[in-house]
Amino acid sequence: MQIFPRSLNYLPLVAAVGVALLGGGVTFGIWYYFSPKNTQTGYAPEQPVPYSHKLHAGELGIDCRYCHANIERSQEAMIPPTQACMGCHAIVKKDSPKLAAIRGSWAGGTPVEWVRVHRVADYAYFDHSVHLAAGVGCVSCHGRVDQMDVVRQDQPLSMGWCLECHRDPTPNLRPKDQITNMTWTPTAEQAAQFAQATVKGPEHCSGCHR
Amino acid sequence: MSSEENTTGMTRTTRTTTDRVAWRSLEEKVDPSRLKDEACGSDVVKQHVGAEELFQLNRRKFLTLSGAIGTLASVEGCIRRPVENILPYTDMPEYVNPGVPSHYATAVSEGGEVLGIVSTSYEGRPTKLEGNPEHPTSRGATSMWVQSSILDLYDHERLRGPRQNGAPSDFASFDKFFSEKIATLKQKGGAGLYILTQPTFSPTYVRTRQLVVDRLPSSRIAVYTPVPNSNAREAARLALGVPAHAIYDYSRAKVVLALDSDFLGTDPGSTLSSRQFANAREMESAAGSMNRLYSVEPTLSVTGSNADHRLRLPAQDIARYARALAAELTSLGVELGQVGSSVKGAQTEGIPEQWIKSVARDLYKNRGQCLIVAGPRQPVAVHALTYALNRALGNSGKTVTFTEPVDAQEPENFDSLKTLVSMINAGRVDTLVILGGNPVYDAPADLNFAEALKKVPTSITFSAYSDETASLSTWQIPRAHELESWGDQQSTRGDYSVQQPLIAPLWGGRTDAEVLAQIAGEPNWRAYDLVKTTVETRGIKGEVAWRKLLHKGISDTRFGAVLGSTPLRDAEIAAAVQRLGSVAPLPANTFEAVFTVDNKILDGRYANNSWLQELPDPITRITWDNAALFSPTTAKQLEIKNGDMVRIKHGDRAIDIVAWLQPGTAAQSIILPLGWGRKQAGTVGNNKGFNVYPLRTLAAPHFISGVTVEKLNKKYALAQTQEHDSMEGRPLAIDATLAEYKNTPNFPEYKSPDPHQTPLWRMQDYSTGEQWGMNIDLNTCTGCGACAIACQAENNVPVVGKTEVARGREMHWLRIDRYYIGDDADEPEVAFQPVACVHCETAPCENVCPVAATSHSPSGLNDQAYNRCIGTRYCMNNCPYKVRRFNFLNYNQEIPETVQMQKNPNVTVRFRGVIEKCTYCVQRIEGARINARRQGRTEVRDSDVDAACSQACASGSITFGNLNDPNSKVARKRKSDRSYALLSEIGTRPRTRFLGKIRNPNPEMNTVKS
Amino acid sequence: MSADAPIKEIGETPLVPAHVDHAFISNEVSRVTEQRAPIGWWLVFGTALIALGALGLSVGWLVWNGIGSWGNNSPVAWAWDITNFVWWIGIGHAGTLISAVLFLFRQKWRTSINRFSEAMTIFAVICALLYPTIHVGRIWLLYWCFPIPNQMSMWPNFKSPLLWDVFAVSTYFTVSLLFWYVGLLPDFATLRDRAKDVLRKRLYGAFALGWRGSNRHWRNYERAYLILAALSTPLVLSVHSVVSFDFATSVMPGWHTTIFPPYFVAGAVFSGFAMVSTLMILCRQVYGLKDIMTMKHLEMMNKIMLVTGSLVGYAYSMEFFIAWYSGNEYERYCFINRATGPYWWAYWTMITCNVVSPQFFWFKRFRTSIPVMFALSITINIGMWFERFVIIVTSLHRDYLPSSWGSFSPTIIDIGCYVGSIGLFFTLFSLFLRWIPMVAMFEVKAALPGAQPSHHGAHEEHDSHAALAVKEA
Amino acid sequence: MTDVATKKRPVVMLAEFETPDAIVHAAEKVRDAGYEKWDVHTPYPLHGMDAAMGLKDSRLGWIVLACGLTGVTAAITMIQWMNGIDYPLVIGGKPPNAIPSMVPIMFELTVLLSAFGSVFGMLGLNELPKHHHPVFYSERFSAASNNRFFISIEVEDKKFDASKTKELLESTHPSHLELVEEEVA
Repeated sequence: MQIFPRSLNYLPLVAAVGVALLGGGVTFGIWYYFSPKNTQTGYAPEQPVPYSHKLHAGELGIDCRYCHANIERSQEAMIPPTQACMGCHAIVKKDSPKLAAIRGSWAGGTPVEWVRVHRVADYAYFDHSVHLAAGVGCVSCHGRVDQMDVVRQDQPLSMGWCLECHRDPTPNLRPKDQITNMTWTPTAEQAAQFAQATVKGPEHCSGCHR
Repeated sequence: MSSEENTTGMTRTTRTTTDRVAWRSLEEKVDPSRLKDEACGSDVVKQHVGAEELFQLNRRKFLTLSGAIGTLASVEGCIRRPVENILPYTDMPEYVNPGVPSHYATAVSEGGEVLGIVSTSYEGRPTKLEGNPEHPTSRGATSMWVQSSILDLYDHERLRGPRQNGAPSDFASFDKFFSEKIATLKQKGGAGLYILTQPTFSPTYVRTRQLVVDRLPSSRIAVYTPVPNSNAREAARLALGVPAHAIYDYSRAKVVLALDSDFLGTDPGSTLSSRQFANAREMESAAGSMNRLYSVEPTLSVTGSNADHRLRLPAQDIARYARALAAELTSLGVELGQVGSSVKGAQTEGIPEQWIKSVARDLYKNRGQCLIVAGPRQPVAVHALTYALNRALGNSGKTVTFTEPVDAQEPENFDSLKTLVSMINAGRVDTLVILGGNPVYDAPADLNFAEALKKVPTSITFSAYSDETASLSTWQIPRAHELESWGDQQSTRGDYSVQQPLIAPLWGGRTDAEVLAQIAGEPNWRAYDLVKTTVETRGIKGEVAWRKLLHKGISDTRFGAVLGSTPLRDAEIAAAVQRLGSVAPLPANTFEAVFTVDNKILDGRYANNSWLQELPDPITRITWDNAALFSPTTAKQLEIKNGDMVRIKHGDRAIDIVAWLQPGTAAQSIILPLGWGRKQAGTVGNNKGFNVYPLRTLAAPHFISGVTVEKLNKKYALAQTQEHDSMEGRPLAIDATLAEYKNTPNFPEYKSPDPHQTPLWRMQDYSTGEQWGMNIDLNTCTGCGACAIACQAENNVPVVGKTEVARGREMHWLRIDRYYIGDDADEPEVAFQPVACVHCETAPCENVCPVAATSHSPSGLNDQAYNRCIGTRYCMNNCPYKVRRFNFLNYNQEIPETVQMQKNPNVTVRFRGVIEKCTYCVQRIEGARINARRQGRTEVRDSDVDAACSQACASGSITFGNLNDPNSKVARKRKSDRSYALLSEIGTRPRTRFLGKIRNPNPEMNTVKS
Repeated sequence: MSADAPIKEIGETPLVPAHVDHAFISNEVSRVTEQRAPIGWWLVFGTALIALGALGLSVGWLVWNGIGSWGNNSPVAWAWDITNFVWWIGIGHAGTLISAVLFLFRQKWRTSINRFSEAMTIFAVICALLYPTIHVGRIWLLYWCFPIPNQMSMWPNFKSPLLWDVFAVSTYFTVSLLFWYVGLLPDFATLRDRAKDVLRKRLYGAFALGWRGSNRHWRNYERAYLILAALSTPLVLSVHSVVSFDFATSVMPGWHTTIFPPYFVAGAVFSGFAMVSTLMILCRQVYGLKDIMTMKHLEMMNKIMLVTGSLVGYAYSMEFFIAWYSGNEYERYCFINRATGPYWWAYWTMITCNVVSPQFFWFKRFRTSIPVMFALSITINIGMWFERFVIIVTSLHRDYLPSSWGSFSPTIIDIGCYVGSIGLFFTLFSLFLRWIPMVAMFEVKAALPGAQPSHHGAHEEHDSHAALAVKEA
Repeated sequence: MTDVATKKRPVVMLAEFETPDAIVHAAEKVRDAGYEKWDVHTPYPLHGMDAAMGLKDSRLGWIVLACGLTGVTAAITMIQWMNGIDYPLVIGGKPPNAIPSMVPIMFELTVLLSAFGSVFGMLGLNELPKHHHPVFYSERFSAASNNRFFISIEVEDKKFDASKTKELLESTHPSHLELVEEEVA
């Protein structure tokens, strides 16, 4: 006797197409949504103090190293001490309500609780100073901070992303005196010269994981 | 300090402390209120958070995988990291460079000697101690005790503030009480005030104590430590007429005779002794010469296990041997004067003749370049006799000399304690101030100190812990750790160092000098002022000189006169030797109990130090316990097996302890290591091992004859890290006699042949760049274990506890294999072999890892990426050296807040389920590489890097460096004909190579055995 | 050669009794899935479920607390986990072997046992797969073993035998499953057509994929079956060879042995057949299928066990001899230690069970006695477990450096994981017996006397398999 | 089955036989009569039936071969690229792209894809799954999976002629003969 309707004969076709679509969808979904590119970049938490890099670094043109003073000597970028803020704001905008937290911190000796934006896993030992020494500019990893009112993570900071540059740093190399320059672009001969550069990041495990 | 559990909270509070420290260690005046809650931005507890994060990360992944995957949005949300705060300084102290360690020179008094050290601090958080290369007592090396003292500093179980009658109190109320007390006592000129202190090397301490003596003349001072070096000191007093330290120079001694002395192990100054001994033992080539060590001792000590000839003798017979030897020497024409007559007719029963004749001849042949040294256990007369012999053998000024001690007034150890107790019992003590020490636990049992202490109306104990003694006293006050307080130290050689605090006292705490100054009524009683004054009184004036002293960690000038030329008082020595009389040999089937300082926790002061607890005993390889050591034959007679409980009786005193068969133990001696069975040491130290102090009396604090042994039918499980003692005839720790070496300089290659077969594939090219490698010279390695602890401190190696060790899961990256050679269970030859990852160029472990978690770096390192490891343990199986360790459980789950502060921020703390192993201290290598880049150099200099183990090694047996640098130590050592690769026949091409051990037996003595 | 020649192939007595015809086969086999399950089934199923529960608990505990909940340690980093893995994989070899190799060798008698030996294979492999999965320290990262693109841009290490395992075992599982299902198609059709109620009809119908016994289908079908057989034969050999590489490619004494691949395969066949006959005897008794699974079949199995058992014994003696002959002190010690060291009892259990016990099968009396062969088949499986235990634990516990020698003792979790896997196996197997024809009906029918047309040039194509084989060649 | 409401249309003529010999003879007759859209249904494969029906050899082998080659190529490219080109790591001092260690996986993937080829290829050639088929309208057809043998000639066949075909089949002495009809909406 006939058990199934004729329409069921289309099952194989439907199944094939369905599986293909579903599989593709899931793969893409994971590929996109689970990748640091999606989960990490664009992270821009609210900070206790509405500090604007756009204003300070961009419009006022303060060099990064004025506040992140340690960066050429240490692995830490060093979030500046309240002291650094007060250096100017003891005179400039000394009563601005936006700076209440800063003044409070200075008076009470309590640290400002900044929210961490850029974070690599604790088992990855990133060192700012050595990257600067190699001639990698701030902008390569942090993006146009000078245009950010609120600091936002610009790059995935994933291992794959690190490796790209470690394998071929050339596009990110620049003269040492242009490290903090957000708008620097290589001239033709500079590009050529950096193409010859022998500097190369480690690709072996212990280069970053200890 | 808050005890928030969440990571950020923990981080913050921890940072607070460390930050205050950074401040304190740089600036003198400190105002805690102003510094309150400051913190810096660096990841101070990075590695710990690392572990936490690793864990969370994994758990998150785990959930995402196992649990049904929700909407993408929510998944996204759950992958978003939790908010983490950064707390920068408000007002950043000068010189602090977050993320970059700073180094401070200071000194610690360890046992009977001072060691100059340099600390590594991150934002003022000391994480590691190294020897100060400038300092003659350490020369850059350290001992296991210095290495582990950093853990003691952070011990979260330390006394956290003053306590009155057990109830928490505070410094304010104590100071109030104390000042009033002092005032009342002052009226009586200090009558009724007794101060019980420790032997000291601190001039400031001596100075302040003198103030007390001057201002409260009727007060009394007692000194007690359970295992003092006082016999040597008394002997010097007797021989020279003035108190003095006997100073030995092993590097200039061709022949050394150690009489019950463990100068390479637990004796004072073993760090320096080891280095000197190694210098005289090191063989550049077969052409060179090396020293010879005779050891006469009841128990197999570290020194004995390194001896070329070793004689097992009960401790009480050592004196007999010394006299017999002296007699033999006189007959050889050594001029002993009156002493000579006093040693006549020495009984030689039970002492092999050649041990008298041949040894005497050997010493005689090497007049002026030999050395006889007696151990702290031996009576004054024996020490005096050795002084006389050394003098007569023309060693004075060459291998031996005397120096003036810092504390010339130090009262005799046991006598002063005895007097104190009798005074207490006589009701003459109103106030007892105890500065350190733990007499309730370790005072001679017959003094019954605990009872006495209870009788004292007011007892004030300054102690690091609320231990047996502190808990019985009216007031318990935190005693500052050496690393967190100002102080000064003067080595036996007279090198003067100032101790600067590396961190503010974690829980307040006073130094001994501060207390004494308070008692003396000094207005400026703060340690800093006291030390500054002392320094000035010592002629180091002005800020510049002061800074220089701090910076260098040692004074330019030496203090304390050298008494080399002072004539010995033969009459007194002779009299003493006469008094000693001739001890009759132990009658058959009777035993003597020998109280030895434990090889790890000494007299018990390190009982709460988990690193030392877990470090296997250098000889027995037992962890977390002590045991009564029997000679195997004796044990057989008594039908005692390993792990049997025995009762050891002397008179009406008895202790129960587990028995252990220890090859090399004198037949009639039972070895009882002190310092165990603590009841109030802390969670780590409590109830570990067995307390043998109850058997120890004033009359015989070092050894007693006439003890009886009774086997109880109870068992006790001991945890060993090495259960098999024989090399099974395999070429592992390869050794040869000097003669054999001279015949076949490359003897190791014969025993452990290298196939030199080229593999089927094209080998990696390691001919350029830095290529790291290591040599371990088995000839100078004493097996002390400092390297193992140094490694633990540097690399955040977890402690797993006794049960896990018993299951074979210890985590030590660097272990020291100890093998017994020879078939006589009572007369073993010993070979030590430190083994860590040997970084094979063709590493078997790498091939088998399915996820490539372990692979090779261009500079020849066998990298292990913990965060890539999934834990198949395949590499562990396939490692012929078994140096890979697996986190079977989460051994880092509960790291106390303060202990986190010790962790090295440059090393990940490993989560459960991952493999870890020696990395050649890759964090140091990479640090040096980064540093070089900063300075615009492309290559790392050999001198830039040293591994933790080789840096700590006192005997310089471990050399580490760049093999491609022809001038590097490591490259030069590599050229030695003794160099061989362990298990080379497998073709692993290890980067760590060993140098064969040489034994130097006296050709006259037919056997190395007794 | 006459049409019933195939039956004469083995022995003088026919493989199946005369009264057996097509309908009989259909009824006999199908009724098992149609009638209510006998009490014996419920007993097995119930116990199996309990054991399965134990597995759940043990694995849960293990994953939560870490590998430390097992007795593993240094130096014995692998113990029961991998022992069980290899044991199950070994057992999982008989199925494919019977269906593929015996098929190619045209062993007619395989027809009545291949179906459920294949089932056994699949379930055994499932149990085996359990262990590599749970034995890793961080199970949630296991997917790193597969070449999946990721943000780390890290790839697996294809040099690792463990990774070869991942591919070999999963391939083996997939292929066995396909093979099995292909074989099931016509029988599902039979069940479909016999089914009374609609649900059964639709269910079996769905699985039968509309099979209608069309000869145009049979043509491709038989070709597919032949190719699968031809593929599975090298595959089945490769799988256990690769498993043996886990050991053979290492540097450990007692592991680094060139004899391993063939010796492992022989062992696998050995244990596989033992397990098959254990199960066969059970089903036979429980369902009274004596006419389909005849004594003849059992005897054949026993003969194979005798052969493979002796092969294994030969391998044991050879590796011992070579260890001595090589003069390599580590290798030599390892083997002496196996026989005389702390784990001597494991070694001698292995020898007794694997080498001595099969020798009984020299005698027809034992070969044909149900109790004896049942006892022996179980003994052999115990022995094969010990073989793996000996290879893994006793090799590891004393390797190169005496300083790191140790010992191993299992924990309750170890035991739970082992017993539990047996529960898993029998749960799956009893479900199979209940719902799926345990004998390949169409194959048996094809092999019955008079099943094939008599006149048609049988001399060159005396059966379809031969025909196909000829075409292949 | 026969319902007044629904219209019916003949789809296939079904002849039933009891013995293998009978159906082989019958099949030969039908073959010689030159029918194309016809088939034989048996509970198990009958030897010589391919010849009897005049069927050509199966093309499955080629499909499998293609899949197998894909497998081996995929394996070697994948491993070479991942370990040798994209992220070469020094493992055990060996060249990252060493071939020998790749052989096992090359083999496994070959077998895997071949197996897929043979199974899905077979289903494809047989146009399975096809759960609905005219022959299933016949009540007796269920015996085809048990112990009966059928010949089915489809009405679509251009040589099909109700009476002639009936004659032809009857001449083969079937045990039963029926014209299967299907409902049409």
